[in-house]
Amino acid sequence: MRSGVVLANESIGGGYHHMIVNCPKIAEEIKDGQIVHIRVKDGYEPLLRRPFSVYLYDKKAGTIEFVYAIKGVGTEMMKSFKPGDEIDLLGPTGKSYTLKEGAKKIVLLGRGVGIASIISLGASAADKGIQVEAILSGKSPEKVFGGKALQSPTTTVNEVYDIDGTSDVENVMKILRRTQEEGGIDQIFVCGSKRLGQLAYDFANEHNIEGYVSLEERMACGIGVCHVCVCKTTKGYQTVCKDGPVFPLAEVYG
Amino acid sequence: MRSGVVLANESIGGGYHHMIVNCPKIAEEIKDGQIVHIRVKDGYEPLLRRPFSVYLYDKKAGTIEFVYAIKGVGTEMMKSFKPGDEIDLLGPTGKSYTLKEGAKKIVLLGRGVGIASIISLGASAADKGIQVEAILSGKSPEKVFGGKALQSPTTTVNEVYDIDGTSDVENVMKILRRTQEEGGIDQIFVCGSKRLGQLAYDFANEHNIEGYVSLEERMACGIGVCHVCVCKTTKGYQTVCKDGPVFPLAEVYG
Amino acid sequence: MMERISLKVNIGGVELKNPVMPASGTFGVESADYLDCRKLGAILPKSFTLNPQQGNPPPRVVETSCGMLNAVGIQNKGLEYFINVTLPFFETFDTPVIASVSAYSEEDFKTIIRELNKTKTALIELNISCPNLKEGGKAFGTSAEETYKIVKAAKSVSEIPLITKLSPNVTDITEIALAAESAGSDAVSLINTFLGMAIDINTMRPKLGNITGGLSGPAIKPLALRMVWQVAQKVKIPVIGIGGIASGADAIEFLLAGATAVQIGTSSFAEPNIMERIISEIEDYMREKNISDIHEIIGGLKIG
Amino acid sequence: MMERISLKVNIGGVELKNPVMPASGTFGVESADYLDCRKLGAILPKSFTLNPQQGNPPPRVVETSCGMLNAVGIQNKGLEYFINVTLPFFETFDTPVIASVSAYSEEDFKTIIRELNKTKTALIELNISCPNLKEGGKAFGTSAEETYKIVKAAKSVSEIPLITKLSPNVTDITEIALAAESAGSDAVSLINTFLGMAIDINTMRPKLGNITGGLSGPAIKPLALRMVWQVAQKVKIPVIGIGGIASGADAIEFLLAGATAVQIGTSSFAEPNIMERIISEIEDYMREKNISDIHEIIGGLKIG
Ligand SMILES: Cc1cc2nc3c(=O)[nH]c(=O)nc-3n(C[C@H](O)[C@H](O)[C@H](O)COP(=O)(O)OP(=O)(O)OC[C@H]3O[C@@H](n4cnc5c(N)ncnc54)[C@H](O)[C@@H]3O)c2cc1C
Ligand SMILES: Cc1cc2nc3c(=O)[nH]c(=O)nc-3n(C[C@H](O)[C@H](O)[C@H](O)COP(=O)(O)OP(=O)(O)OC[C@H]3O[C@@H](n4cnc5c(N)ncnc54)[C@H](O)[C@@H]3O)c2cc1C
Ligand SMILES: Cc1cc2nc3c(=O)[nH]c(=O)nc-3n(C[C@H](O)[C@H](O)[C@H](O)COP(=O)(O)O)c2cc1C
Ligand SMILES: Cc1cc2nc3c(=O)[nH]c(=O)nc-3n(C[C@H](O)[C@H](O)[C@H](O)COP(=O)(O)O)c2cc1C
Ligand code: FES
Ligand code: FES
Repeated sequence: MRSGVVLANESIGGGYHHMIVNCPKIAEEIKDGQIVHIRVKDGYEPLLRRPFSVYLYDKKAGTIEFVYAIKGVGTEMMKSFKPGDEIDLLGPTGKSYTLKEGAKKIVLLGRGVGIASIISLGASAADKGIQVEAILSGKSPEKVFGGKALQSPTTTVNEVYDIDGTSDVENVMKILRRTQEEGGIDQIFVCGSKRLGQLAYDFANEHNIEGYVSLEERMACGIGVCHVCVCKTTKGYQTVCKDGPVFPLAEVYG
Repeated sequence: MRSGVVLANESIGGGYHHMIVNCPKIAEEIKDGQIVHIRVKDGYEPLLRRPFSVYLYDKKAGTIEFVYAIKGVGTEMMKSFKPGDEIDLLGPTGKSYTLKEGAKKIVLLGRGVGIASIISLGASAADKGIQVEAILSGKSPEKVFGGKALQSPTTTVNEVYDIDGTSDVENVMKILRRTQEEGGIDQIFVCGSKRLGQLAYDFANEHNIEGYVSLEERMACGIGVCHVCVCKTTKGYQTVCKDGPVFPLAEVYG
Repeated sequence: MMERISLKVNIGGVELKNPVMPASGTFGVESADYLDCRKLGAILPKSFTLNPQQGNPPPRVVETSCGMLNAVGIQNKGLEYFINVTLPFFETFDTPVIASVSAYSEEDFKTIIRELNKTKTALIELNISCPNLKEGGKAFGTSAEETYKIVKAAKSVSEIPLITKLSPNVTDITEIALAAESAGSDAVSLINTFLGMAIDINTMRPKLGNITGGLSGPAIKPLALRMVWQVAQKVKIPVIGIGGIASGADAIEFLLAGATAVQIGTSSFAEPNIMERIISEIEDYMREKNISDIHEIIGGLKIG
Repeated sequence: MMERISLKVNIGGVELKNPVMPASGTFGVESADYLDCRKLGAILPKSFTLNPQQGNPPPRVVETSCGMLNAVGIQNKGLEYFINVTLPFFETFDTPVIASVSAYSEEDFKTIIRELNKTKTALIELNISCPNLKEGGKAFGTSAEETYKIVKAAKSVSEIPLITKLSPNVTDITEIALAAESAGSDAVSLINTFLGMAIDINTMRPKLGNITGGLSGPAIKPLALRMVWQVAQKVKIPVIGIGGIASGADAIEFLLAGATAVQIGTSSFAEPNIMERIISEIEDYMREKNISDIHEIIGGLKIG
């Protein structure tokens, strides 16, 4: 467990909060796509930690950032974290996204709060000069975030919404096709929607692209010992907290 | 249940907090020595309300006051009540202290946080021109409070402490004897110490004085239905929340 | 939009306007000051015995994580007081009254029931499951044979439909429920409290005067729900679900698991009018889900 | 002021430096990154079966009031993996390793034990009490006869002292404990999880893939403590207390009730190094109470 100090914790609309935490140890170790388990309160109500993707991090500043959706008792309590509060963090845990040696162009597909999982990867890719095509999907514009954090000369951000139909499978497929045609996609990373995962898998399969998906499951230990957080894969039940959250698309949809 | 609004909630030293709550309905109904059950938090941790004596009340202002000692989880949480907070109160419940028709002089005996139970009675008695001899006992001066609230031309306050030995049975007995000699005591009221209760009973018995004691027991319902808060009396097990907290001394020590 | 919704249920031929009622030992005449007894499905005052009894030595309560232990030991004023004071008081409300009966022998059960036969008691709940009595209650409720015998005896004299209240402190609660059913019980209610304990590490003594006590409250809800589900699958008589219910959502879980009605105990301590809230939360749920009759919820758990 | 305090206890001839160890299923090789395995009384990795098994379909966990339900169903990589990977990993610490063994038949238990005989396993815990398996575990642990038979069979081949892990889902746990003792078990550990359930009222489906699951955590502590106290009065072999322990104070309650050691499960999830804290809290208590040997605490409950 690591102690972190809240630097900021504010609503960013759409039912999301953005929290910045100072925690040099986690910032030092964190890799794109890994998760951190927050203890929202001492005592037994709630009993378990809550897992969150690290949305962004700054290794020099020693900070990590989260975007979280208010869902229930735990995230309700997180809302009341104030700058200066000390919080109890466990992590980072789990497998990260890995950029392929020599990758030139990647696609990021995120939906809803799942977007939080892929933003730091986009930033890392851009840092390395890799072209990033990001498709950020949500019910409506308020439900999409992270576009700004991705801003870079080599990155294109497509925001697609349910309310105007742009988040439809056909439209997302169109963006993927265009991206592929404009020069081959080396890797696809997806998080936040089964439908998008399936779509990414089908597309990646068709074009022989390496693809990864980040999954969610309810957790208890967060470190791989209890086996409650499993998802079904071609290799059998694997733990999301340790074997995942990032899995090859083919293991999940294959 | 009644909703109250916290007006003040501050440490007064000695591990005690003093809280003022606006709750006109309770203020209207409350009688000296009755109790109010505070729900310290929604949810199940802790599960049960916490019972407290009403230390003072102001029927015109619609306020009630508590003095509480920090004991455990519930009172720890109460510390964080802030002015403006709405709190959930149940009560008043239980039997009150009753001043005898035509009483001229009464004695109040309180120890530690039990002092909270007898102060409003002292104030009521003084209002009626009854002479009050108050003996407030505690480990040390910080552990004694309420003297100021009792100030009146017809009231004498004796603070007695363990650290200087003044709280000894002999000394308290000396004060009682002196008071009795200076003109008969009509009633004795005691709260906060078994030893003092026994002493008051013995003295009251010897001089044929009417005497009452306020007891404490852990509670659940607070309204007399569950029978968990019983104390042994000459009439069998009686509930402290409804049949008490105030009992004739003879029922408890007889 | 929707037709009027119905929360009516029937237990042993007695129609209840809704499925929400108090659990024995947590409700009494004083409760009427804090909620509207007319709104309840039934009224169920504390268990009484043939003769008044003093109960166990204090302390009788310990708060535990999301629960509490009690060891009251059925302190009560006896049958006569129930008939002369409690019953007349509650009969003024337009709500069926259920008498919770505790006894130490078949004979005592029969004597009490014969007296109740002369009253307007709507239903009788046989408390054969109190963990806080050394004899009697416990022995009956933890053995299928004893349960069968006692219910059979009670049924043989009762003109009032019987509910048998089951103990959770058993290996297979469905066995006990089936025994009660085949002995003629008109319904079963479950569960009574789980036997538990707490120790004061400073004094090195039990925290309860009775050493052990019964655990109740939200802590035990998952266990109670499982038992209700198991029993509802096995018996044909109505099941009344009890254990840790503290919201409309909790009550609905029990109904989905197969309970025809629910009892609310411990959570009334923190919130004396919680049953009114639970009833309206059930109504809200039905409206939201477009369910007009509560029977669409009862046993509605989908599996597979 | 005080001489050095001793927390040493002995289970089946194996000396533990203190009475604190993990509960099966909540501790693994990954745990070693979060606490110092050298500080523990014993190391107890997850139960394994003869052959690898996949466990139950997800969801496998539901949080409940002060507790959680799990329905993992002993997903594990089997005996061979335990012997080749888990055991060698944990043998690097200077702490006895306890193998938690699950099986579906006497024969499987025997086969596993024969293989363990060849290793440096310090103790074997027979998990005959997992509520998340349809066959096997559950059946054994809820019947005194089955318990006797399986323990007897295990004992007949074991060169390693045996701990029998008991199920709380029984009418009288002392009966089962006595059966294990008379079949030759060197110790008993209790309790495994309580069978429970939770329902999602929106989907009207069980929240667990396996429908029911085992309840653990602080919610069940009073029940576990009561069972440990009951069993400790009846058996002569050491009792290991398990259930909801989340602090030194909780652990001390179990020791006072008669447990020689304790296991910590669910509370390690929120606080992976909680066992180190518990050990030091026990030490603090002993110092404060001027107790130099933990045996002065064990069974030290004062009654009357
Ligand atoms: C690997 C991983 C990464 C995650 N990253 C993020 C993130 O970056 N931002 C974010 O906002 N959330 C993220 N989540 C989800 C987050 O953990 C949950 O929303 C949070 O735990 C809910 O806690 P709560 O106490 O508010 O809700 P609860 O009161 O526990 O639950 C509220 C409702 O949400 C459902 N629910 C909660 N969590 C899950 C879950 N994991 N799977 C399915 N149903 C669930 C519950 O069943 C319930 O209906 C992630 C989850 C995982 C497993
Ligand atoms: C009629 C009555 C009037 C009271 N008036 C006052 C008052 O005016 N001011 C005040 O400060 N307190 C008063 N109390 C006591 C007060 O209710 C408790 O101190 C409070 O409930 C403790 O809550 P907690 O959650 O902080 O402690 P917990 O965490 O519940 O307990 C902390 C420790 O204190 C012990 N303890 C707590 N309450 C009691 C009790 N009632 N009897 C015996 N042991 C107990 C516990 O066993 C434990 O060891 C009164 C109690 C009663 C019954
Ligand atoms: C203080 C208290 C007293 C109880 N007394 C009785 C009783 O007299 N008869 C009975 O059948 N059950 C009694 N019970 C058990 C409850 O009726 C109920 O079965 C149990 O508490 C579980 O429900 P809950 O979790 O909603 O409280 C009592 C429970 C409590 C907490
Ligand atoms: C996720 C989980 C998995 C478990 N797996 C096992 C197991 O494989 N074998 C076993 O004997 N007990 C298992 N248990 C039960 C625990 O070892 C322990 O007996 C129980 O959880 C009660 O203790 P606790 O409240 O401290 O968790 C498991 C418990 C949990 C929560
Ligand atoms: S949460 Fe325990 S293994 Fe993933
Ligand atoms: S607390 Fe329930 S009767 Fe007093």
